[in-house]
Amino acid sequence: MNEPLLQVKGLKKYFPITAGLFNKQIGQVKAVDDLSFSVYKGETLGIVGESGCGKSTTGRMLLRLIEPTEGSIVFENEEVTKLSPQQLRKLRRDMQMIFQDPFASLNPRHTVEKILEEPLIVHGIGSKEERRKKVREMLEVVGLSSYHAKRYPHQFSGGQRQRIGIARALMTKPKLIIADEPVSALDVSIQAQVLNLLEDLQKEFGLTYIFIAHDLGVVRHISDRVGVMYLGRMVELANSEDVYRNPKHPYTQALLEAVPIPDPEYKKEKQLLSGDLPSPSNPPAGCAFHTRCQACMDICKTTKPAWKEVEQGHYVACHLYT
Amino acid sequence: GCGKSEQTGGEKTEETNKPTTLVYGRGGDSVGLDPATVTDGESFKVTKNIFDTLLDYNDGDTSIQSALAEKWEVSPDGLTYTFTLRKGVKFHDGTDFNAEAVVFNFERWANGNADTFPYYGSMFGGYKNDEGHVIKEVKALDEHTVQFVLKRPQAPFLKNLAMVPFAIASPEAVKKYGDKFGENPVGTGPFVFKEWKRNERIVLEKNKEYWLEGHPKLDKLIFVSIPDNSARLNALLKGEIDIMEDLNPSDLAQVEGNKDFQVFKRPSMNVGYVGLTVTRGPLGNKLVRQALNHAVDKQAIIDAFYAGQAQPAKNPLPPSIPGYNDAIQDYPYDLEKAKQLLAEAGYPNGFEMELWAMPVPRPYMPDGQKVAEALQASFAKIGVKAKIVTYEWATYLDKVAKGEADAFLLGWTGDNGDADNFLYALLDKDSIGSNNYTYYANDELHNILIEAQTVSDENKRNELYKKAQEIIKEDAPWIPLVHSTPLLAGKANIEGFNPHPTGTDKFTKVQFK
Amino acid sequence: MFSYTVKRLLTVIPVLLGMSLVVFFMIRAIPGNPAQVILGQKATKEAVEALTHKLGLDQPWYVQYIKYLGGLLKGDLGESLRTGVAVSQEIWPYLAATLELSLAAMFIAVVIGVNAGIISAWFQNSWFDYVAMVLALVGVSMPIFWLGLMEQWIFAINLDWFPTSGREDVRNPIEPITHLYVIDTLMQGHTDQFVQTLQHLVLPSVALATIPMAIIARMTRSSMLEVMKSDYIRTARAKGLSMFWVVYKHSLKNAIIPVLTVIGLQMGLLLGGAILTETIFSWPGIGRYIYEAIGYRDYPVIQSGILIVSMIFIFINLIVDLLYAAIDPRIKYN
Amino acid sequence: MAELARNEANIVQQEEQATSLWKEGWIRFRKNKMALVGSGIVLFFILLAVFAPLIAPYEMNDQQLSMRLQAPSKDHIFGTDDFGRDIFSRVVYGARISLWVGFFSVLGSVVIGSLLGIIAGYYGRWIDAVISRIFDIMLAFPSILLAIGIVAVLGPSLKNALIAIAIINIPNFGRLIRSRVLSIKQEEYITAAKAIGMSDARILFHHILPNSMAPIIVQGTLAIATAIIEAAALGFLGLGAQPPNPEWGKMLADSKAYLTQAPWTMIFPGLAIMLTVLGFNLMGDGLRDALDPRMKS
Amino acid sequence: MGDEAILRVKSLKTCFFTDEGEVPAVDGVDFYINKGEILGVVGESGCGKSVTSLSIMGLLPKGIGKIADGEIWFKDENIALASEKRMKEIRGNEIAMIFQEPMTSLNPLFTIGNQMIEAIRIHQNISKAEARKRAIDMLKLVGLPRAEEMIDEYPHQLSGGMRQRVMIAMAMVCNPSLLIADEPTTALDVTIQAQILHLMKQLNEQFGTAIMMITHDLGVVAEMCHRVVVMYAGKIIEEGDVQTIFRHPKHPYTIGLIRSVPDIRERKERLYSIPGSVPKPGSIKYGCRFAARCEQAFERCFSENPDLYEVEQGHRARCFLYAKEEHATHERTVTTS
Ligand SMILES: Nc1ncnc2c1ncn2[C@@H]1O[C@H](COP(=O)(O)OP(=O)(O)OP(=O)(O)O)[C@@H](O)[C@H]1O
Ligand SMILES: Nc1ncnc2c1ncn2[C@@H]1O[C@H](COP(=O)(O)OP(=O)(O)OP(=O)(O)O)[C@@H](O)[C@H]1O
Ligand SMILES: [Mg+2]
Ligand SMILES: [Mg+2]
Repeated sequence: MNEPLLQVKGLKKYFPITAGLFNKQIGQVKAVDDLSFSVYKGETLGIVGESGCGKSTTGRMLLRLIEPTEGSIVFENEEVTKLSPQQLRKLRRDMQMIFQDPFASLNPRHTVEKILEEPLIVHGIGSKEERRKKVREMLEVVGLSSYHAKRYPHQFSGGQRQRIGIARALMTKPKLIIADEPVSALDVSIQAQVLNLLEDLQKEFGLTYIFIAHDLGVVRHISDRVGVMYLGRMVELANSEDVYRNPKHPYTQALLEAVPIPDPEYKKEKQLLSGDLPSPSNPPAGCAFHTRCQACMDICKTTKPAWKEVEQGHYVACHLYT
Repeated sequence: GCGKSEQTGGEKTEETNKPTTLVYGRGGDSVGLDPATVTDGESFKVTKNIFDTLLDYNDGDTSIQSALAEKWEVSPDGLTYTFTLRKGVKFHDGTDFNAEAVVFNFERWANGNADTFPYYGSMFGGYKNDEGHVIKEVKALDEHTVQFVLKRPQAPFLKNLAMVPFAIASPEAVKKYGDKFGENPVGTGPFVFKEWKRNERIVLEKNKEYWLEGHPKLDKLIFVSIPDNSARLNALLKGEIDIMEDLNPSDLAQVEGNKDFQVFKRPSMNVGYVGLTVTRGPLGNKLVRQALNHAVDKQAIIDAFYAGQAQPAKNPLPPSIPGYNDAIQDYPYDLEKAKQLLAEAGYPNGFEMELWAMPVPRPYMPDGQKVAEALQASFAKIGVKAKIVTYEWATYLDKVAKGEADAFLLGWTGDNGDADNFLYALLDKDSIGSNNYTYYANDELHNILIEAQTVSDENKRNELYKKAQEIIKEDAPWIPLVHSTPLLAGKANIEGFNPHPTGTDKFTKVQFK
Repeated sequence: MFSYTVKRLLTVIPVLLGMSLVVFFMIRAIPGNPAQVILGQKATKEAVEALTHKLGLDQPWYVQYIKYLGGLLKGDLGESLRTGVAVSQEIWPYLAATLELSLAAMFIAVVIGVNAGIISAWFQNSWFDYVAMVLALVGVSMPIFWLGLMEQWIFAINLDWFPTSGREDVRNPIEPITHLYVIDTLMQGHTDQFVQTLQHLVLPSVALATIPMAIIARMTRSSMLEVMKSDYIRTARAKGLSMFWVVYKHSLKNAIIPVLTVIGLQMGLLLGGAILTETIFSWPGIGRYIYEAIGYRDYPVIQSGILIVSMIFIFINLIVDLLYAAIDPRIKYN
Repeated sequence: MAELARNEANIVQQEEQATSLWKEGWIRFRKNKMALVGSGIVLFFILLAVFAPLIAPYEMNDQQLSMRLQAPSKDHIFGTDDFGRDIFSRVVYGARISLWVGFFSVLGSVVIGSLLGIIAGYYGRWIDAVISRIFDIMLAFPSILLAIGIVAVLGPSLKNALIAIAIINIPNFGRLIRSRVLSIKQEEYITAAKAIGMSDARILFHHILPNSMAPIIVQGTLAIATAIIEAAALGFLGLGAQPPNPEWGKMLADSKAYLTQAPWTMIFPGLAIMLTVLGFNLMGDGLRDALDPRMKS
Repeated sequence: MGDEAILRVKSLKTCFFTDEGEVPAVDGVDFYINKGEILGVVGESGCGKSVTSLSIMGLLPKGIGKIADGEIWFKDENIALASEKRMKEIRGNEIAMIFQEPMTSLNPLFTIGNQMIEAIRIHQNISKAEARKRAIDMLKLVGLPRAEEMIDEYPHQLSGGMRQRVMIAMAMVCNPSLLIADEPTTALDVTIQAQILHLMKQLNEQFGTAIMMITHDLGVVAEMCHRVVVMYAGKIIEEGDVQTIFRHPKHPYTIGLIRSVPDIRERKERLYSIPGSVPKPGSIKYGCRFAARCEQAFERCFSENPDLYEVEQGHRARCFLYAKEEHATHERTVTTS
């Protein structure tokens, strides 16, 4: 791997829970709690985890769409958390986002052309003619036709819309794209199309992806490295092969076992996780996973496990590996 | 609890089987029931029946007859009035009516001020220590004789005494209730106060001890408030009430055509007029005002909006009042003449002005807006474009008094049947800011009116007033419109109800057939 | 729940304060001197001045306002300028009259409106639905003062089924206890008067009920349709529940929540907004009381009247909110 | 391979025209029978208003005192009023007044209400608190009393009635827009707009406002209906249009006294109010179904 | 096999009345479920899975959709023609159903107990107390802790997984012979999904309840089901037992579907993807509905409607490649990678 494009250290987001007349804070949701990782140029970093574990929050914090509570985000040697609004807007040329919901993320009253042109207008790129040309080119790039430009989002199918979303993210030729569950709303056959498209684009434009998803198969397919999150923390981060073949954290193991395999002959013994996900507003003390962990030890109940590199490039936060 | 009774026709006594409760429907509630403290007609209508005055008006006009005072004498210089009081009269609380009681009442009023006893001040020239206070002293000569000594003669003194505000209240009750006397009125009148439910009804019951033998005829008199004229008529038609006042002239035919009901006509003692504010624009020009006078077809208006129940006015006071100048010829309805006058005044193409319309119905103006619309159409014919403007009543009076209106509709109902109560109150320059809304000021007129106030010779006075009317006619600060006959409607079987020109009626003799 | 109520009531304070300020200035911006109005057209200047002074109307506005507020804090709503009676004492009969009328109207509106809405939703696109919804639309389009007059014309005058106006038969007056005559007459056991009271209530309350009824019917219908599309209704049906149960148990309880809001809102509107109906039917209610007080420039009555009506309005909304919590276990006010 | 991926999406292609949500809404609206009836009624009254001089058989203010209170006949199909004026002509001209008041008062409320609503919704914090409180205060008033109060201050006239109606409806629009802004702010496409570095102002004017239009139009249409009734109510109380203007509410008030004798003086103006209002309500309902299916409530 | 069938759907056609007219969402569907069997119904979104299940339950939204044609034989009764009264008896009692969204499938305003007891007492004439006991037992059976307390709680107090268990408990409470599960785990996290699937399988084995398992997740099918029907655009395009379908899929769509799923066991170089997207119902008038996306489509596919051809015993595919006459010419073997 080469140098990191993005470095995240100690990133936290606590949402206040407010109530009452004066919006008094009565608690907090620890949506993201102390996250550290790096993303290298040209790679795809997958982030998986069950719903509510803080994946989206993380993605949005990187772009400062949500202000982090704490921590540092360094993008190309620039501290993102300290940028002024002006600088931030410039940053957003280089860092873009693709959203989960292809229905909600496009303004229903704008034509595709307008949607795609807007990033260019906002950043003052090109004349009107040039921008229009670029829009048409980009449409072809994502597998649509230029005659789609005049249509409105609701006239497209989900897969096509997701292509529009991808095209919008690409308009400013960003370096990093954060894709927040870009395929989970799509049907399997369409999902494959979009995944392929993302891979093609990565090759063509040398993009770096942070790919957020809860589908372990998809993440495995697209990622070079994979981070597994649980209740606002990252519990394991390694090469995709390592994570899937040799999961270290008991949660990762359980997660992988829980995934149904589309092969009727593949019978495996499952150790089912018991119980539900605890609430992030009231996470268990110590290791957040200890309530459901079969290898739970006494220390797990009291002490947070450290984030450690247990093998070359394989990070785990678990007391089993100390 | 309440007496249960049959639904319609009111309570009926067993033997005669005729109703003895009369429900009188009117437009609003009373303010208070101490007649000396209030100024509104709705209060007087009730107090008139709870209290008596020393003298009273005769039925149908404003001449004087005896009431609590049986006889009276006036000294030749017109300064001393001696009254012999009726004997054996008791207040409703059982205390005796006597000379002391009369003195007590007059003392009470004279010691008040414009706020507490407004009418006293305005009718008798002020209060105890005021310069203009007419009454020097009120003395009880004996148990049943009272003497009034005046500082100077006052022509309408006796008429004043007959006014409802100067009704004699029970001294004991006044002392007992103090400020609350207005809610617990005690007098000597034909009816005893029973209950008052604000904005709904006031219930009076028969005074069994009433001094007029065999009266009152009714057992119960109920005043109810139904603000809307049509609603009130409906209530009458449905038998919910027995008499209603302020019958819309437009409903006259309907009531007359129904044999179960009769119409009562109140003799006219009012005037409805268009005021022409002489300080405003073209209206400052006498010729313009005369032109407008020529442009109004009074009879047509009367036919349309008074159901014919009014007579066209040519003077500011109604004919029934002594001093009325019948010799005066009204400006004829003559559009050509009007145009000619306008041209003479320098407005050959007319002009624009506002015409203010009263928002509330009054006997002299049952529907100001409609009269205004009719006038508007008339004025348009001589090129005067009138824009109809209206305000909520309090605002209307306020603004009109400030001289903000060009032409405006208004009217006046006499209080005591005296010419002074019309001419001085409405058109003298002293009254600017109060009831002279046109800001008309004529010194000659002023001198005449002031003189008339002090002259006690009836004929001399009348001559003065006739002269005054000529001046007013010529200067034309008004377009006198009508002297209307206020209409009431009631059940056909009502007897003895003779509406009084002052607008307050005594129900002593009223009964069902 | 209690603390929520208290908090909600606290938030009402700035609103009421703001309202008192608005009313205070608005009515003083209306031309016309109360003293003049009280004394009438014929009053002398001196009398007017004297009364103005006595009423304290010649004091600077802030003095008047602060005095008024001070009074309010002590629970003193002031005295009517016109009658001199304490507003707090005078207002109840009017308020009761309006309450009785509004409650009667609301009763009609809710019973008919909710059921019409339910049946319309249940038999969506049936003729009943169609007719009911057209009627409801006509209902919301109805100028009620016109409706009131038409009712009077047809049912009181021509058919003579009901009295034209008022609350009671003046010849057989009701002895007020609570001033809610339905209750009073029942308490006294005067059946004839009770019947009379109801007869008087019919026309005005039907007129008043029209719009809320229409709105409630429409709201119930759309809310029911929404609910009936929901997954849990499908579940209920999949359990084998009959349509009746599904509609009246499962759907209604869910659908009623937005309807409650409307009911609360409409009830509030009826309380202060029935002026026209009250005028037409000579109903001695609070709306007319305040309206007439405007005519008399009876400042304390206007101020306190509006404040009280608004407080009730706010209070009803609070009750509605609390009802939500009673119906919907997901809502916890704490 | 890459080429294949790119063309995959195009394989099933229906040749569709570009249709915006507006156009789709229009198509839905056209299919809605009730809405069409409503629009028909509204159009009918608009035509009446525009061509009043051609349609009305008489001058609306032409007094013929000899022809007072004539029952409907061939000459006067709605009869005459107490000035002998032709009621039909007056009802026709009355459409001008009612539509004028309805439209412009709502326009006023919409402009001011939206402005306040946007400011409150977009900037939030204390500005929102202040504006929302003002709305609360206005809404806590019984609206008819507030209108009466405003007219009492300004003086009764059609213009002032219009102003009063506009004022009392401001909080409704303000709240509507505020809540729309708040909910649109949460939409993912706004996040997307922020993510491409768009400024707040641009987001407001290019995304939030256009997406708030539909409910404004729907609410506006329905508000015209209410405003017409409110204007008639004020007219009925004598606080609106002044004579001789043939405002419908005022016509009702003027002929209230003739209810038993000449009911036609009441029936027709009342029907005119009801029909116009019904028209706007039908149209508003249709627009809601067509433009803003989410807003159904 | 047919003799054991508990449910047999024959050329079911269900239409919706839309702006474009009457649109068939389900168009001639045939399948059966045997006693105690788990039948998987897979297909992409909008292909008519839910509509099929609602048709069986007689729960199509009234006035919006209706069964236009076909028979639904449950045991020995054509319930497509059954009266509403009869259907009420069947629903929840003999055929039970659970839905996709555990979050919204329980009435939020009633307690769990209330809703369960209601379900019991509709079909069984027992007292409230007894019903309550049954409900608690059932909750325990589906592995809910604290069943006694939970029965008095409201749905919002439970997590998604717990609610889905409640749904299952409610469905199973009358011991139905058929359970229709419409995507019962789609809304759940994988770890929870695994628990629920496990539970269902257990119940199936324990009570012999036949399950119609609707899903779009091939993994779930492979793990749970005995037999599979694959739906596409309102039609069944392939049917067979689970081994056969996954090992030897015949229809190009099934093949594509299976190949386009990323596998967690190993990384494929590039995913296979079916071009284009699912057609709107009613938009294709002639020919095979998959033809436009099919790489092997030939002329006939665009003009004629293929039948469900029997490929081998119990394995049928709706593709002209397997039409009996032409079977030889278009022989083709497919392997999943
Ligand atoms: N604006 C917010 N205010 C309060 N809490 C929030 C907010 N946004 C997210 N959360 C909470 O933070 C936690 C993490 O949310 P997040 O959306 O990042 O999860 P996620 O991993 O993306 O889940 P999913 O897979 O459902 O998208 C959740 O518990 C959520 O409830
Ligand atoms: N209420 C309805 N009105 C109109 N069309 C409907 C309705 N419900 C379903 N449809 C149509 O029927 C078709 C099949 O829908 P269905 O819900 O059965 O799909 P599904 O296979 O269950 O998809 P999903 O996986 O998304 O649940 C869809 O194309 C849809 O357009
Ligand atoms: Mg997320
Ligand atoms: Mg489905």
